[in-house]
Amino acid sequence: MKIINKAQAGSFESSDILVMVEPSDAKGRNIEFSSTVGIQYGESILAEIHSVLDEMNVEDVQMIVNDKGALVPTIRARVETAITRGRGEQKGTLA
Amino acid sequence: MSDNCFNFNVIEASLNSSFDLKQIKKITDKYNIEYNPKEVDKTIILETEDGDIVGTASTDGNIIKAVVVDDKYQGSNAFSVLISSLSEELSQEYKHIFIYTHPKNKQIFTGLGFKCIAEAPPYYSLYEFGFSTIDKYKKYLETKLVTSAKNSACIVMNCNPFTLGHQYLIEKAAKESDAVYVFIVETDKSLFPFKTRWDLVEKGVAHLDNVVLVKTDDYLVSKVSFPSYFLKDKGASEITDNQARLDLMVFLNHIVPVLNIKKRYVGTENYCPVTSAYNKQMHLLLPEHNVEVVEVERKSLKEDDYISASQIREAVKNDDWDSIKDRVPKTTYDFLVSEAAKPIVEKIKNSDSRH
Amino acid sequence: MKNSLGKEIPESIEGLGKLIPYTGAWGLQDRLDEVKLVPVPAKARKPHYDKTCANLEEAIKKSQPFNGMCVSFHHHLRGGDQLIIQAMEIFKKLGIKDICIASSSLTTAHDCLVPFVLDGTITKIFSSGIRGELGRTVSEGALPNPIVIHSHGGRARAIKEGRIKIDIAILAAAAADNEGNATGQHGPSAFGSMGYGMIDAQYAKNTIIVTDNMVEFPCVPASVPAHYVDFVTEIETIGDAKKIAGGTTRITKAPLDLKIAKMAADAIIATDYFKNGISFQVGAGGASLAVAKYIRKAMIEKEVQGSFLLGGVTSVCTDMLEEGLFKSIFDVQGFDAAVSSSLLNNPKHIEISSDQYASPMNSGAMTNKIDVVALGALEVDTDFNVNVITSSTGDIMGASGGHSDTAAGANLSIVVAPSFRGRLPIIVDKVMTVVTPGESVDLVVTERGICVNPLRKDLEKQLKEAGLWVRDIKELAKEVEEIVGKPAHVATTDKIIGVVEYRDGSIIDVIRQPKK
Amino acid sequence: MKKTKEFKRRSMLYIPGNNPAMLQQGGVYGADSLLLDLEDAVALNQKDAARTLVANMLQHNKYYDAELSVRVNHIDTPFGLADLEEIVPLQPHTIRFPKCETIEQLDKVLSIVEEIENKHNLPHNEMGIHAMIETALGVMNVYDIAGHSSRVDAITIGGQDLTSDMKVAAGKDGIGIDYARKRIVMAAKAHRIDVMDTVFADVDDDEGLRKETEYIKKIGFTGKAVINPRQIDIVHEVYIPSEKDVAKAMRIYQAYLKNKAAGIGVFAVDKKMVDKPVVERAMTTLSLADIDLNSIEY
Repeated sequence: MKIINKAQAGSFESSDILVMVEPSDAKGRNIEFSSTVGIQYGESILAEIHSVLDEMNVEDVQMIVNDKGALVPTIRARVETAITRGRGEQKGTLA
Repeated sequence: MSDNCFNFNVIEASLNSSFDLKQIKKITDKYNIEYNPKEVDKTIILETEDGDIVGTASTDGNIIKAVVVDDKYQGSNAFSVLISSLSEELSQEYKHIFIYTHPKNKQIFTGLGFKCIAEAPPYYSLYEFGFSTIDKYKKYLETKLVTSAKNSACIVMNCNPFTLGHQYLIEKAAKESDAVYVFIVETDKSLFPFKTRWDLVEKGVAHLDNVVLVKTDDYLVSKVSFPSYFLKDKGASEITDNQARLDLMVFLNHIVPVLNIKKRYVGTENYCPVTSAYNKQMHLLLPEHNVEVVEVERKSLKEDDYISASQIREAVKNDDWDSIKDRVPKTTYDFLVSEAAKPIVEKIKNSDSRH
Repeated sequence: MKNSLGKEIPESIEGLGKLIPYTGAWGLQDRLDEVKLVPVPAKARKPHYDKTCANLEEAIKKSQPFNGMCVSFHHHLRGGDQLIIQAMEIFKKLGIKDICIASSSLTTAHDCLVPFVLDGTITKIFSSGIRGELGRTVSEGALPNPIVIHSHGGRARAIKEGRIKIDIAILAAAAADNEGNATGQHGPSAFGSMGYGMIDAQYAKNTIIVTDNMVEFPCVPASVPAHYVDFVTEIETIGDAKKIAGGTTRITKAPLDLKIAKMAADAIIATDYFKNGISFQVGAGGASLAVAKYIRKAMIEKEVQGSFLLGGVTSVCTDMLEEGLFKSIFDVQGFDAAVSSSLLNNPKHIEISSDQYASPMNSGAMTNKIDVVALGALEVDTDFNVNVITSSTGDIMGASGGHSDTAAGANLSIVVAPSFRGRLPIIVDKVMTVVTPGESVDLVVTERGICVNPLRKDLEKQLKEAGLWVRDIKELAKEVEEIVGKPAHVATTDKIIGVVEYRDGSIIDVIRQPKK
Repeated sequence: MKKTKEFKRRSMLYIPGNNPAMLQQGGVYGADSLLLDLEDAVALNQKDAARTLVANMLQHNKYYDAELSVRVNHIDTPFGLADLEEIVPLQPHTIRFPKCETIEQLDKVLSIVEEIENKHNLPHNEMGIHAMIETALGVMNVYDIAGHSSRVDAITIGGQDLTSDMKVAAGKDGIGIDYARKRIVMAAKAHRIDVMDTVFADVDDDEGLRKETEYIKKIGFTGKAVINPRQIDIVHEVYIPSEKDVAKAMRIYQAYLKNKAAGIGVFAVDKKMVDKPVVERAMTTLSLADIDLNSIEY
């Protein structure tokens, strides 16, 4: 289940989190992270992202995360959507 | 849900519809933003649920430009909706996205998470977001760095195709410097594709051991940093000057420090008004930042017969192969007459492009 | 030593001297009654003495500036102020260093002071608030002395008590005459009440009135009267009129702010204070201002007529005065152009000084007479302590203003705030910096319920009877944490970058430099 | 969790399904129902993102006492099935089915829903289905639709789609949809289910909203959908019964409790015979006045 497409989920809007993934042969999870609440929540956001990636069995990923103070359900949803789109597995949507 | 968080509708404008264009022009004109439907791939219009026009933005390749939001909606989520909506599509295709905008919007775009890579007040500033950012490009440059070199020079060339004139300039620079970085313009808007141009230069400088070829990515004389260069039939204007300054600021901010460049070589431009305007700005800007500009008279065969790549393309068009032979290195000539060059030669013959 | 909130306060700080620890909202009342006031400077001038100066530089030179002096300003020009920078450039040109700036507040217009802090021209600041780049610079420890944050009433006290000793007051006026009668009420840069500058004019060794609108003698009203003024000068502009005070103030349309405001108004209406003769203060924006919208509606419906409105005044207040809902306005600071013209034209709209507004050390501060006040907050903790000065990253980024003054004086002080903002919790276990002590806060109204200070069982009963959503603040804090998660603790160094002075002069908290 | 039938439905707040800021705050405004929208408020290329976001919000966000309703896309679109597969297992109080035109469509939705419920070992009687009537055909079939299944406990008129289906202007006067409104109300009343009115689009026109709400209350709507939280209070104010009505309802309800305790079925209040519909009406009035029926003593 590799990332085969460049994909984005979420937006630059406040309370949202923008997640981008791209195909790469590099190993491991490479997450470029920025957040408006990075000082207070940086670690917990990253932990949340990793937990979604674990659940989705993502081992290798190139990811950019740009957080604007999203709450946990939003973080989880956006990561899931980005990965699903990156794998080309999204259902019920028009690309 | 703040005062400033609206549920806007994003509408893709039909660039053939005079109604849509009128809507777009109304707001771009109001805020003095250049907008030309011929120079965009796509334009979106942002509306409120009642159909009030909030703003617009366009894409041109991986560039987002002509971004306007009505003053009434400044401070709202309008900018982030516009940019999110465009970036989503662009990010599926490109490794990085640029925003080309007025410097007064700096806080807005840096607030969104874009990085400002250069500013050329009063009109232009350039922002970037994505996987392959300028920081990655700088890492690439580091791999090209000749650490022992103290007196390093650079030349930026399109080489469409590589001529004796190019070779002459590189040789001169190589003689006068410890290392010469030759940047080959990577934007693929020329008749000779980037890969071919690169190969021809590589072959043509094989005899020089202190010359390093470098890719420009989107950062030097690119469609992003210097769009004027790639427009058909456009004379030099104030816009060109400003764009040139932006391009040169990217060079000064990000490239010069990594490669420790002291000089930039450039051939005298006799033909192209855009290139000569660029050179003029170079003379104005670079010395201020401790980079010497070395302008070298072009190599000529006889008086007033300077070698230029456009001449070569013209000659290809006219099947004037003798003239070509006198003006390009053997490596280039051999390529032009090879089987591999056929499609390019064909393209040149059918083209009226400046490039 | 620890103050009564358990905050560790140093015995003394170099440049500030001995510190008095906070002992309670009215803990120092007895001291204040006995404290020795500094005399108003003697200024004996001969008849027909000419106060006018060709320019600001001349006025400053005549005021005999010296290294280490204290210069005061008022902040009525808010984000449009262009006077402070002009004055600082002159000081710099004259080579004056080590200046103490005592401004009633500092705004984003004062980012331009950063270079003067960095080069040692400014080494000390007294202010009610600080924002933007200047706030960041101070938070990074650029000042050799901690900034002293005071309330508006506390500043009036500090000047009278001599804690702030003003050598030169440089006061912007929207109109002035050649004798120095000055006002903010009319002129192209009109800003309304000059309440924060009045006491400076009186107590400064040298008072300079600076205007961009010299009018024929006498300038009326004389908000600052000529007999306190030493020099008068006209300059091209005191500020950017657009940013000083524009048009009328619009009540927010943000659903969340309106929701909170409505809940706060419902709470006010449910108490015994909502009756004829009510006096009232709201903020200048956000949920706090929006409370007025619902109170106005209820006053009309229930035919309640109030006594007075107080404070920072917006057109929302002047409208209510015009409608007869209140009998008068006492105005220390105006926020829009409509307020200036009301102040000028309506005799029931009365200009007051910060001393009369909020000082803990006189016999008739208006804040002591107020029934209900609605205030904002950056953070509120489960002890009802309020922070309005430090951001969630520990930077100094706000203003104390009249917060603690009105909270202490009002019969019903209400803090309105969302329970979290951009993921950052506002209802927290412990605020980073206490500006207003919990004992003077009665209600905290958020979109997720109303919390009543346990000291006010009477209020709790009234609100519950009215069917309002009353809940325990600890339970709310817990719920907020469940929603946003527990933020990482912002670590600080030992270096004290700011001192928060309670209105009575005691130290309620200190601000330590955040670790970056 | 409350069952869907226990909610009063004066106001139903629309929340765009791909907007985190609005979704996370939706519960605090006091709307009786919340409609998390996967349909018209979501761009076609964001259907997957909205679905995932709404699913996460349903599981983790705090919506207090509000009825949670998810508007899925029509099953004839490429999105409808995926929506149901994601949302039905989470069992919001109700699923809102848009552009319902025939009982055949309703059957199709019901069978898909129940199949998903079977797969997840979920009962078939917890989650309600609300049908939206948004086309001329739907309006003509509304009586059948409203009575077709016990799971349908409310129907809604969708004004914007209906006017476009009818090719009439969507004027503020509502003339174009007036017949539809009344027909839909009558169908709902005939089957004793709730019926919700469409949104009022101009969020800055408080008076217009108030007038329209007063009108639709008079013709029998249970409540009204709103697109901005600021509209909620106005709708509620219109639906708050007068003190006189509350007092009368209280007398009836107290008499009912007293007689019930004494085992008496039919009795009189104010010299008028009280039967079951009268008691139910009194209960509705009291609950609209925010009075807790359990707290009433006789």
